[in-house]
Amino acid sequence: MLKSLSSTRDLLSSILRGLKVIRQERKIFVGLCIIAGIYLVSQLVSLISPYHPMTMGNVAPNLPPSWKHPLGTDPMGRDILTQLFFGTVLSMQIGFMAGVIAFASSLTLAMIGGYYGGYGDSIINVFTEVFLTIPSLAVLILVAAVVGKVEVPIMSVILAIFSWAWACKVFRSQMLSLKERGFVKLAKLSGESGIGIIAKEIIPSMLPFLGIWFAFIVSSAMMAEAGLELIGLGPQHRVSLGIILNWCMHFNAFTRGLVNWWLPPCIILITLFVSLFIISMGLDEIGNPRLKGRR
Amino acid sequence: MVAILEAKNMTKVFPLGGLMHKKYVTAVENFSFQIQEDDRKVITLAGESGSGKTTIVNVLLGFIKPTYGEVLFQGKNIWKRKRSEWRSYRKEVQAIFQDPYETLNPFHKINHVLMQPIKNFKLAKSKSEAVKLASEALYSVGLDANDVLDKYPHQLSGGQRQRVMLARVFLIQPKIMLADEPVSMIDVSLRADILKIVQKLQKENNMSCLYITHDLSNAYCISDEIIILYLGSVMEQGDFESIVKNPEHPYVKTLIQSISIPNPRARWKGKVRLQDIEIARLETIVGCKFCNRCLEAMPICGQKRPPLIELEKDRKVACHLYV
Amino acid sequence: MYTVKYFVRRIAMYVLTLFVALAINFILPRLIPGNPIEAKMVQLFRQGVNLGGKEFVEKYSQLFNLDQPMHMQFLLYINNLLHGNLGLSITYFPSKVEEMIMTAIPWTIGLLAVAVIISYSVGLILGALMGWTQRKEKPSKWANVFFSLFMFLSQTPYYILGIMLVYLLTYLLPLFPYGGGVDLALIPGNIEYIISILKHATLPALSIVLVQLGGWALEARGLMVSVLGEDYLFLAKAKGLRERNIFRRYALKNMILPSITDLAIALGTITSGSIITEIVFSYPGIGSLMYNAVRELDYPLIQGVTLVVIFGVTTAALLIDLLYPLLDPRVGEK
Amino acid sequence: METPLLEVQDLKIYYKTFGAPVRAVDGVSFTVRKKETLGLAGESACGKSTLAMGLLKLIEPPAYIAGGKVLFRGNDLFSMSDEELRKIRWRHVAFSPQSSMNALNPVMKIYEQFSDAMQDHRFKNQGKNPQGYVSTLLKNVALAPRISKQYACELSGGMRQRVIISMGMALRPELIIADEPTSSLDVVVQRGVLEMLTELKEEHATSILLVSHDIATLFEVIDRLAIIYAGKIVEIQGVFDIYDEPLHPYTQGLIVSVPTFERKEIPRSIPGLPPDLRDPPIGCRFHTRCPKVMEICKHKEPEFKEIEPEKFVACHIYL
Repeated sequence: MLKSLSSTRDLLSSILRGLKVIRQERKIFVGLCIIAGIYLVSQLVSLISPYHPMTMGNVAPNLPPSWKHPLGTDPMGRDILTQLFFGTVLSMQIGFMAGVIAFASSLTLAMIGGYYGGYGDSIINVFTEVFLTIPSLAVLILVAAVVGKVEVPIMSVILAIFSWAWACKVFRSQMLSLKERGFVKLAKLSGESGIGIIAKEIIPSMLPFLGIWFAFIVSSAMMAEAGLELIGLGPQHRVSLGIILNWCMHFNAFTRGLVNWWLPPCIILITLFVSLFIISMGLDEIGNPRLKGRR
Repeated sequence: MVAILEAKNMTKVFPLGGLMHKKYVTAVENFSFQIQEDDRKVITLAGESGSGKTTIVNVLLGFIKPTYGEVLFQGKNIWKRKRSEWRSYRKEVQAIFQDPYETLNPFHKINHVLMQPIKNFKLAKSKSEAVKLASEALYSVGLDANDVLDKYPHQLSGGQRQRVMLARVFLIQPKIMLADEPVSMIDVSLRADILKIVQKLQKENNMSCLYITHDLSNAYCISDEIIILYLGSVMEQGDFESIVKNPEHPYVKTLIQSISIPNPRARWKGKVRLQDIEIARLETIVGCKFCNRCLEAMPICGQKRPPLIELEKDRKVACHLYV
Repeated sequence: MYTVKYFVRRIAMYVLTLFVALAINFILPRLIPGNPIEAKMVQLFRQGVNLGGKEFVEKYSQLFNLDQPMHMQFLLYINNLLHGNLGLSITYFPSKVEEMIMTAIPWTIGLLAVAVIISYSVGLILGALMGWTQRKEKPSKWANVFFSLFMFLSQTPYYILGIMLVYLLTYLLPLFPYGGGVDLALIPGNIEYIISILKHATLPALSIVLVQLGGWALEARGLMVSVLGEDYLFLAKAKGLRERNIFRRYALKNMILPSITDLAIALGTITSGSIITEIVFSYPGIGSLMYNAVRELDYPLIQGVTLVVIFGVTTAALLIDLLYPLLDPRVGEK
Repeated sequence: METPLLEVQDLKIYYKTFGAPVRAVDGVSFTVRKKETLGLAGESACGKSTLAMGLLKLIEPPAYIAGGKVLFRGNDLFSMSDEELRKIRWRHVAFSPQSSMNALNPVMKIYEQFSDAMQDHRFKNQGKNPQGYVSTLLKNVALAPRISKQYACELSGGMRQRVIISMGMALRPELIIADEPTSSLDVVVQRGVLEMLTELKEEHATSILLVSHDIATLFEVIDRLAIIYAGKIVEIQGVFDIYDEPLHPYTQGLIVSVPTFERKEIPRSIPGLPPDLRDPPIGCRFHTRCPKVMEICKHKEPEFKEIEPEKFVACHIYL
């Protein structure tokens, strides 16, 4: 799509401009910092941790928190803090990957379908609505059960399949209204091709909006991911936040009051979701400056 | 001689929904007109909202396909052209729009809107030539390139934005310019400047201009001919001055009389009749579309659509009074 | 304005959705390499249960029509469905799947209906009031406190809230029982039995209600803020109407209508959430049934439950969408 | 001298921004007399809509009233309680907003939107048959009685505007403030609506404040004309006087810039741009564009005063 160096430079300058806006917008900045912080710390600690998250029996089981094991150990003899850091990294990776896949496919479908219209668009539209009404978790459970042991990439794809529809519907309706706008007409008159118009005129004017939906998709993918893992469906032999919660449930950690075990993953998950939501609120303010100062 | 741009019996019908009883609205009905290569005139296309003038613009610019009839460019139907030929059509038929703010993408600097046609129509060989072209174009509409090229649309005033749009047309040098309500969003005290540029552009670059508007008094200053539409059909067309002085069609008479002259001593005389037809019921009218508001209606007006007949040279009217 | 087109289109969509659901439901389990019965046998054999040899597998395959060609299997499957026949459970052989579902479904519907109605109506009112305060030059502090609280709730997954409630109200402060739908020692029918049902349902319902409440309140607040900018609200003020009437007839009415369609769309998500909530609380509804089926790889049961859930949700959404045009005069005009 | 119906004294309405406030209306004084139609003309963003809304305190944040008084039959509207002001609105002073396209509640029938105002103002003049009263009101603006059972989305733009005008007349107010009531309508419909408004005004002895950017249309119906530029009223005269002998250079330029069928030529425009109201020019606000600018105009603000009976102007030429 980028035909010449000059358009690459345009793109770079617009990205820089975007970064400047992000710095000015406190909500986005704070949200991004929290998320990046959680990821980097977890990644770093999981690299230097003396314990292994999966190997059982390396340490004594069921230890309460201590200096050696800040969050104690689980009934299978593993360090909980190590599990937590490994789990955070994996959960975030799966959620982010699922988000990217779902986002890219919904954007492509919505843009191409919405701009060119015709039968292709009708089919896309119908499928979007079908996927919207079906309760995704029921199907996810079915899929996960059928696939059985899933690896991380497959888990991401499965999650993506059930996270794209809503975004696709919204992108498409945005496209339908944007393509009637004057600047699209003008670009046509200036001899621009369809792909050129989508890439240079329509997508740029949707940027904050796209950001909101990316955050939303990642957030809902992670939510579904942890939910599936909680009930025992998901990647095996790796640890993620949802899988920790699954073990907690298995060993009745909630009713035995093992706060050190089940609470930390819950807190991390909620922090991630709230941060993503704050980011999207900030993006919303960029998109509709009217909202700013209202709250 | 082949007309450069011609519309032949152009009709555009839009579906209105309803699966069992599908409803349609005829936005434009049997519209024909042509611009000759050496005309270099300004023709006004006038009508109220719902008269179909926006649809005509969209069809002529190739944004929508007419339901019946055809649009010919240099004698060739534009919808039967190859893809590559579209660009040459775009190069020769350009437009400026009502709301320059809507027409400029807020994401891009002014630079973008001028460079895009230069690149796509290959108007310049090098980057520096392109910048030179853009600067010249901006100069010709009274803007300074250093002032505006690096600005975003919201940093310019309404008048400046419309000037940028005119500079863009100057740059492309088309044969035909469609001006769709170019001054209606601009302050009264500044309108004249834009009209002057439109006139200058048209005269100096040998363009023909189709000036689309609902405001006859602005159009009157710069136009030679006029076509008056009502609910998708031409009511009267011909020399602007003679129609203003001596309108024939009852609708055109009411219209001209209702236009305010800025003089409190020349106030409206008498009263107009107001009656509203719902758009959906419009399709059931078989006779003249103005019939139910017409003070001179005859029995035949409700039964038969009047044809567009030539009264004298350069004057056509669609009314049973003159059949 | 009830347009025929809208009606037909919506029903066609519904049929198509059901068809897709059927297809997914039919194809997915058949994608597993090998025969599900064999897979199940192997699993049971590992657990030390030996049901028999090859003949057993064949007999069962016949029973589940697994020996037929694919398209015949599909037709038979559809035929069975039309007769309300969802097949036999493998794990609890020879229990009928539809009977198992029928015992579970009242629990789920009861839980879900109460939770959705409470959260939707309370959330809507709270959100509308929150949005209404934005009119003033200085919005009240309470509106901001509530906004943060609801934002927090709406971003909390049901299961996490559920876990926290379990910890707080069954472990730290044992007010409610954990697990099951009713105390099985009680005799059905008397007051104690009903109280027990309510006690068991409170925590799962509360976790759904709280999360949903946050979501609806934020949604309603957003809708209200956008209604506040509308011209008709300005005219209402210019008309000198009483504040109460402007809120009720102009703001609230215009805001509630679009939220109804949102409810139709959200049903799927809510149901998904309640499935996990049931599992967390081992509540004897559809969710737990599904969870057990998945753990036991009981394919007929999984299929049956999935189908019933999809059918229920899409039908509810259809009903809402078909009722909506009766309420909103704007639909169908364009 | 009898008290005027509406008297505005040094009214200031500003918009709060991050920097200096936007002084949209900055010290405006005028009166609306009984039974007269006063026109208020100005270009976009000159503060005329803000002024019209501010008279009844209908402005919303970030706009705020920064000073001045509005007296309705001698009573100060700004010192009233919200409830007292509410009772004045619509019952005594009706306001027809600029964008009438979406000003009707889309989910209430037209009749209900008439009757709720009657209820909340305890209006009893409609007699025993409010339905019939509404039908009469609608008939006055050439609309069929069945309209009252319809929703706004079933009506065209011109019909909606007429509904709002007849709603404004429903409580028999003494004054109607109409902000660009016809600017979105077609020429012929515009004429019809204005003719109706004038007719109703004559019938019920109502006063009208007609706000518009379109001087040519204003000339058709008004008795006196006020010209507003950059947040200040620069001139008020009777309509014939202001046409024959416009005093302020801005008024002169504005009248000349309107095209007319009488001359087939592009009219003259006023050079330059209206000022930024966050930082308006010192002295006369028009001095940056004025063809008759003098030295004094650049540092001293001209006082708005009555130089001859019925001739108000703010210009150093006449001081």
